[in-house]
Amino acid sequence: MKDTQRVIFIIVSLIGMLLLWQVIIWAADLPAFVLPSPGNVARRFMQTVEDGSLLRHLGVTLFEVLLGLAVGLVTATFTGYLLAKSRLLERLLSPYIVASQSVPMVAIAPLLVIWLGPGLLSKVLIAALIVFFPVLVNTIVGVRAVPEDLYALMHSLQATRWQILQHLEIPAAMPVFLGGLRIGATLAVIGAVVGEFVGADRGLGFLINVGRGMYDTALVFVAVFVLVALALALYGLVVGLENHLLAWQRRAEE
Amino acid sequence: MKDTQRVIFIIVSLIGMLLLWQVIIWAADLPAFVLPSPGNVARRFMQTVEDGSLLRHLGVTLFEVLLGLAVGLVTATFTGYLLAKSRLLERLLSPYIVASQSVPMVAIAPLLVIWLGPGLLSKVLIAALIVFFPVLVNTIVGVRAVPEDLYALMHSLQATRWQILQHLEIPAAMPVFLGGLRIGATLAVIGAVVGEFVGADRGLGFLINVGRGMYDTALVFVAVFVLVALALALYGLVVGLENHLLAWQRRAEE
Amino acid sequence: QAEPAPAQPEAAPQELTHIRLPMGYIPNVQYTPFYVAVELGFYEKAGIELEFDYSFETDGVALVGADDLQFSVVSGEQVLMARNQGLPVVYVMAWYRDYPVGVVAMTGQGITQPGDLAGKRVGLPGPFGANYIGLRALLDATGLQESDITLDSIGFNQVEALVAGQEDAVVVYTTNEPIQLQSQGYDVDVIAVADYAHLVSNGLLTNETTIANHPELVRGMVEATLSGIRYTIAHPEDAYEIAKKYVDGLEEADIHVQLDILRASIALYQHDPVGYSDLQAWQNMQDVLINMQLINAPLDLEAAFTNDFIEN
Amino acid sequence: MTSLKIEPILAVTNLQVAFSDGNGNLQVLDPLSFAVDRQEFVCVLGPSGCGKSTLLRVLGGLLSPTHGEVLFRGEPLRGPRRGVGVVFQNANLMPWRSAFANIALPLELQGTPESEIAPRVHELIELVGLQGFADWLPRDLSGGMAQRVAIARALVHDPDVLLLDEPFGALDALTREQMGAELLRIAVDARNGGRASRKTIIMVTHAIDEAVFLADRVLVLGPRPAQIRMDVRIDLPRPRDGNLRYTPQFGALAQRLRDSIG
Amino acid sequence: MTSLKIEPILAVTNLQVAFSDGNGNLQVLDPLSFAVDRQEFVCVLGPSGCGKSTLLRVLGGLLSPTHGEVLFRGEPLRGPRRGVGVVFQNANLMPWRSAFANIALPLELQGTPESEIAPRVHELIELVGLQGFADWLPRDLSGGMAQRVAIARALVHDPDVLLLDEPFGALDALTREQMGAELLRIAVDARNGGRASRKTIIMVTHAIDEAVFLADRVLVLGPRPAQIRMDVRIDLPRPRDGNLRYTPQFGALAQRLRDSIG
Ligand SMILES: Nc1ncnc2c1ncn2[C@@H]1O[C@H](COP(=O)(O)OP(=O)(O)OP(=O)(O)O)[C@@H](O)[C@H]1O
Ligand SMILES: Nc1ncnc2c1ncn2[C@@H]1O[C@H](COP(=O)(O)OP(=O)(O)OP(=O)(O)O)[C@@H](O)[C@H]1O
Ligand SMILES: [Mg+2]
Ligand SMILES: [Mg+2]
Repeated sequence: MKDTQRVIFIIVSLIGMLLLWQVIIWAADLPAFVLPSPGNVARRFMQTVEDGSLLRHLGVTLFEVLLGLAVGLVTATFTGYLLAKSRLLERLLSPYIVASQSVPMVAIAPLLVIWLGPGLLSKVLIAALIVFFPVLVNTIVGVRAVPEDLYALMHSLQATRWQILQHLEIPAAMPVFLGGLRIGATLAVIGAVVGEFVGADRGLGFLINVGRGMYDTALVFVAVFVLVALALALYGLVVGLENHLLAWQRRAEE
Repeated sequence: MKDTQRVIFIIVSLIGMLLLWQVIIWAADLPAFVLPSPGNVARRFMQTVEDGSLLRHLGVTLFEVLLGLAVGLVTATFTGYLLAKSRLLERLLSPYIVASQSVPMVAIAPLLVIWLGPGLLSKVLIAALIVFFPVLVNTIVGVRAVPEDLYALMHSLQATRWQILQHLEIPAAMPVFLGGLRIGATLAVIGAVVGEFVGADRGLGFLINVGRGMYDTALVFVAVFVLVALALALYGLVVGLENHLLAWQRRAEE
Repeated sequence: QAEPAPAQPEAAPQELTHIRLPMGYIPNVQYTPFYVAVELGFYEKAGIELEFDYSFETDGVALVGADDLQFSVVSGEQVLMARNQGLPVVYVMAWYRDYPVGVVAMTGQGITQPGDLAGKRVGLPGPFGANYIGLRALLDATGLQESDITLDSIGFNQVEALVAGQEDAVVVYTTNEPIQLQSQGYDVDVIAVADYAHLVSNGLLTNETTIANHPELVRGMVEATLSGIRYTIAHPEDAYEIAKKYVDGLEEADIHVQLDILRASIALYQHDPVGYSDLQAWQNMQDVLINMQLINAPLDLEAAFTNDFIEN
Repeated sequence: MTSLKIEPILAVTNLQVAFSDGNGNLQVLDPLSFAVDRQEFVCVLGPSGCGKSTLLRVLGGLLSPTHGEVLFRGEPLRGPRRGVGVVFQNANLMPWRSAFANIALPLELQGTPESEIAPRVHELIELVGLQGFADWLPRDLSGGMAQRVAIARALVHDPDVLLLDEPFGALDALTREQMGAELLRIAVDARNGGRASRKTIIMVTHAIDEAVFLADRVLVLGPRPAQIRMDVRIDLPRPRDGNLRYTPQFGALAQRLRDSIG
Repeated sequence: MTSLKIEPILAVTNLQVAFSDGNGNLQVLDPLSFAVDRQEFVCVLGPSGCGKSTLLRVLGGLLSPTHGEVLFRGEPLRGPRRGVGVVFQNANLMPWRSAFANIALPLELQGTPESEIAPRVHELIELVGLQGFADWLPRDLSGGMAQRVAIARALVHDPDVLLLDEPFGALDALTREQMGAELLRIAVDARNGGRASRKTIIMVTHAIDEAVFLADRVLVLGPRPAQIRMDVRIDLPRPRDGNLRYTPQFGALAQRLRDSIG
């Protein structure tokens, strides 16, 4: 019943938003290049689907996002675990990590372009960089919250480091870690698109640039909607993972 | 002793990096506008300090960052708390929140500028938007992790909602929440700078643009270093807050 | 030099019209004519209080099209692409005569004319915007196809990529990057688009509503701006001094380079008559855009621009 | 004791609790009916997992029954009520609060002025024998010390009704006896010229001796789904002291209870 | 019992533990020396907070002493050792694992094949009387049930040495006796034709009766900083059964211990 409720709510709210959108256009008499109508956007969507361009650009962006997410996730989890286990290491390295996070992309884009070339790699790297930090921080927080008593238990059972990781730290840190992943998955999309803005000739970010350059606002909307759908799909995957992995934690809240 | 060690490490590693930097310049014979020498950057730094321009731009950015952080923090904490308390609400609203996070800034920046003008507000909003999500997610995760038994205790003492919030939920969610704040504080800097890139005539992001426009790479470096220092200072504040607020949690790991 | 002292407010309490002007880029020495016109009170005299808007991602054109703003500084192709999408914008004053885009390569690479680009790696920010259109016009003028060269989308990092040897040639603004490169001791060859194609270039944009309802405002705006241009042409050094107040970092910048940039820009201005744009340049631009499929059908070019506000 | 009987403070009628969790439905409390008089000291005995903690949570208004009704002071119970102190089966301390601050919590919540809190809390710290540990965090306390903090916390705001879930479970025999005696002193023997009002106490315990020594009445629950197997009045004279344990009367009662459980 | 004495499995010499925490330094174990023979069943009694859990953690290799030495099988103890089962004072279950999976943990860690795990775990679930609760999560178990899961977990991999910290603290009298009997059966009476090898057991308890009933020897610790106040051999015959509790010998031993504590 809750699920039905939810589906109904989403459908109703979507219809409501479409209506509102259309009403705004009628009321304010906005030209299509400022705010295209839902119909406009739908038509443009069909066009780009039919000529295959949407799928092509989506494919490129999706690939960048997934690769960037994977790279960022793996490095962040690994680093985060190390820093969680050693406060000294954390204190020594975190200034550099924070520094690396606060250097704006625009400032390092030339270096990226020179080192990695104009292709896929730079986008993947930007996405990975942007994913890195939230996952790192939440890995640290999650691992730090593992109860001491359970470590004692594992030690008393002569668990190896690897077994402690597998049977204690991973499940115990999972809730907070997955929170980081939620943030990371959403940011990965932004990261890839930012990379495409910086310089690309394909991908949804590029499509937005093209649409903007040609005052084809409907195309911009199509690209943005597809991006949002992509981010939602990724987020949904993470939530699905949570529902699966954190079932033990869930009863209480419902 | 650990602290001395740390200071030594940082000094040594800084000196090492400066040396490496200089050696790269000598070895690769790079022109100053690709990679200026440490001396170059230091001179440029002194110049901008003396003519007061650095301080002025830093002030602008700092103001945007702090305001954006404050706005993002407050709204995210508030929303996060609501969503944490109601899974239904979370399910209904999270698609929209994720959607709002995955629309690239470049696509909505014109709208922001139209609505808010080219001034301070748009940067503050962008910073707030970028801070919002990690703080939101970690607030949710943190509040969800409050032990049920302690709720029972508070109920048995007839604690009001407000007292439960104050005496139970806030302290219990604090570790994870502060993790979100760590991420948020760093991102706020990026957010304000992105806002300044999109359109501004002051601030450190603008200074980077100016430097790039005039191939004054030393100026770019100065601005980037100051940005990094700003981010580090904010991060340091959060870590200080953690050390203060989470002292009860800390013994175990040291 | 007898500068007119910063205009004494003659009809002092006159209500000024506030104009927010999207410039399309950050404060830069290239905007000197505008700074001059403000500083010497030309706008004020025309009843205008000017606010520079450096939001270069803001799409000044769309704002003007929607009549949220009255004016914007734009590149010529934008006018046609905007009108193609139904934006009622009108180009009322040419600032540049020559399209300021070109291809730069290191001297000795043997890239001195468009035909030499065949088979080379050419870097540009991306397949959109003025850089791309300039490059395509250049290729069109020599009969090369896009597939004859390797295009790399490298963002606004052309100079770095060229110096690092990653690209054989890069597409740039001829008034800026070549001068910067030369000042750093690099010998470069420049292939200017303007030498091969006569295209409408940067100028001042307004919309049909403003022309219809406030022609005097348009005229004042154009006149004041033209005065700034004329002054800049006549007194580059003095104009440069004025610009320093508006451009951060200009004070410390290598004065020769920045002044050279200003001089190079002035060389591309529409001199005679100042502010005038001719139909042929528009026609050529349209041909390029149609060729690139950025426009699907010919437009009513007469509606896209007017020289009516240029004083004689 | 019966001489003081006024009205039942808690009346449970046909109480049933079932958890629809794990695999299917688990009936924990079978229809259960009993009443607790004002100022009565009731001990609850029963096998592990039979539903004692569940019963206490229902009586504390922390869990609504699946069926049946609980009247508290004559009114249906809809949630936690003022003037009830609870000791949970685990110490349930806030890890970020020191022993002192944990004990002070109920006073803080009811808005007692700072100046009154400190002396009162120190009084209780002394009562539970934790002098010198006021500033310690729960993680640095031993199991029994944590439990004593929890007991102090339940007593600090001087509630009329105490719901105690194995409050002495982690204590050694001696400390246990001392704490029991303290409980009697502050809660029961008050009528003999101590504090203003005597308390109503419902306490889950596993120690039969303890139940006999402390209670006015012992309820013995059977295995899950729990029903009342036995409801025994402990008619031993008060005040009770340690020697009582070696009287034949005491032994007989304890034996009777032991048999009813076995 | 003495007939089986071979060599001490654990030898503690001058053991001292101090915590430098809270406010200043807390001396918990004063120089403490004793030895535990192989296959001995030693119960430890002592007041709350005296250092019993600390001692057990040291013996388990989970805490290094501030001073002194612990020899395990003749070698200095440097960390946890194979073949030692621990029951902590709190149940210490993993909240994301079902009762079954919690019990199976030690077997999983030592790489026992899946096919052998299930029957063994079910055997222990039965032993601790939790049939039907295999798939339940810890949060849905009662206090006593959680503790029984912890006991099952400590026994499942059949360790030679058991370190038990109040393993029956949350259990009712009856279950407690049953569990004690089971412990004796699988651990001590094994020599009488049961499982292969008898276990060495060190168990902290608060119940004097239980200590006398189960142990070969009882160590009584004094208040913090703990020293050995008494070291009593329990020379009651084995196998022991319930009736033993009512013998004068038993009563005398219990009384002696009670006096030494008081
Ligand atoms: N990690 C620690 N840091 C500081 N002090 C500690 C720590 N662990 C235990 N203590 C202190 O050491 C003393 C003994 O603790 P321990 O847990 O060994 O007592 P115990 O004999 O098991 O008591 P109980 O019967 O109450 O469980 C206590 O005063 C306790 O506060
Ligand atoms: N929240 C819950 N969800 C599902 N089942 C529960 C829940 N709480 C308790 N139970 C079940 O209810 C039964 C009774 O639990 P309860 O805690 O009341 O027992 P108890 O009598 O206090 O036992 P013990 O002496 O072991 O503490 C147990 O089988 C337990 O598994
Ligand atoms: Mg219970
Ligand atoms: Mg203990």
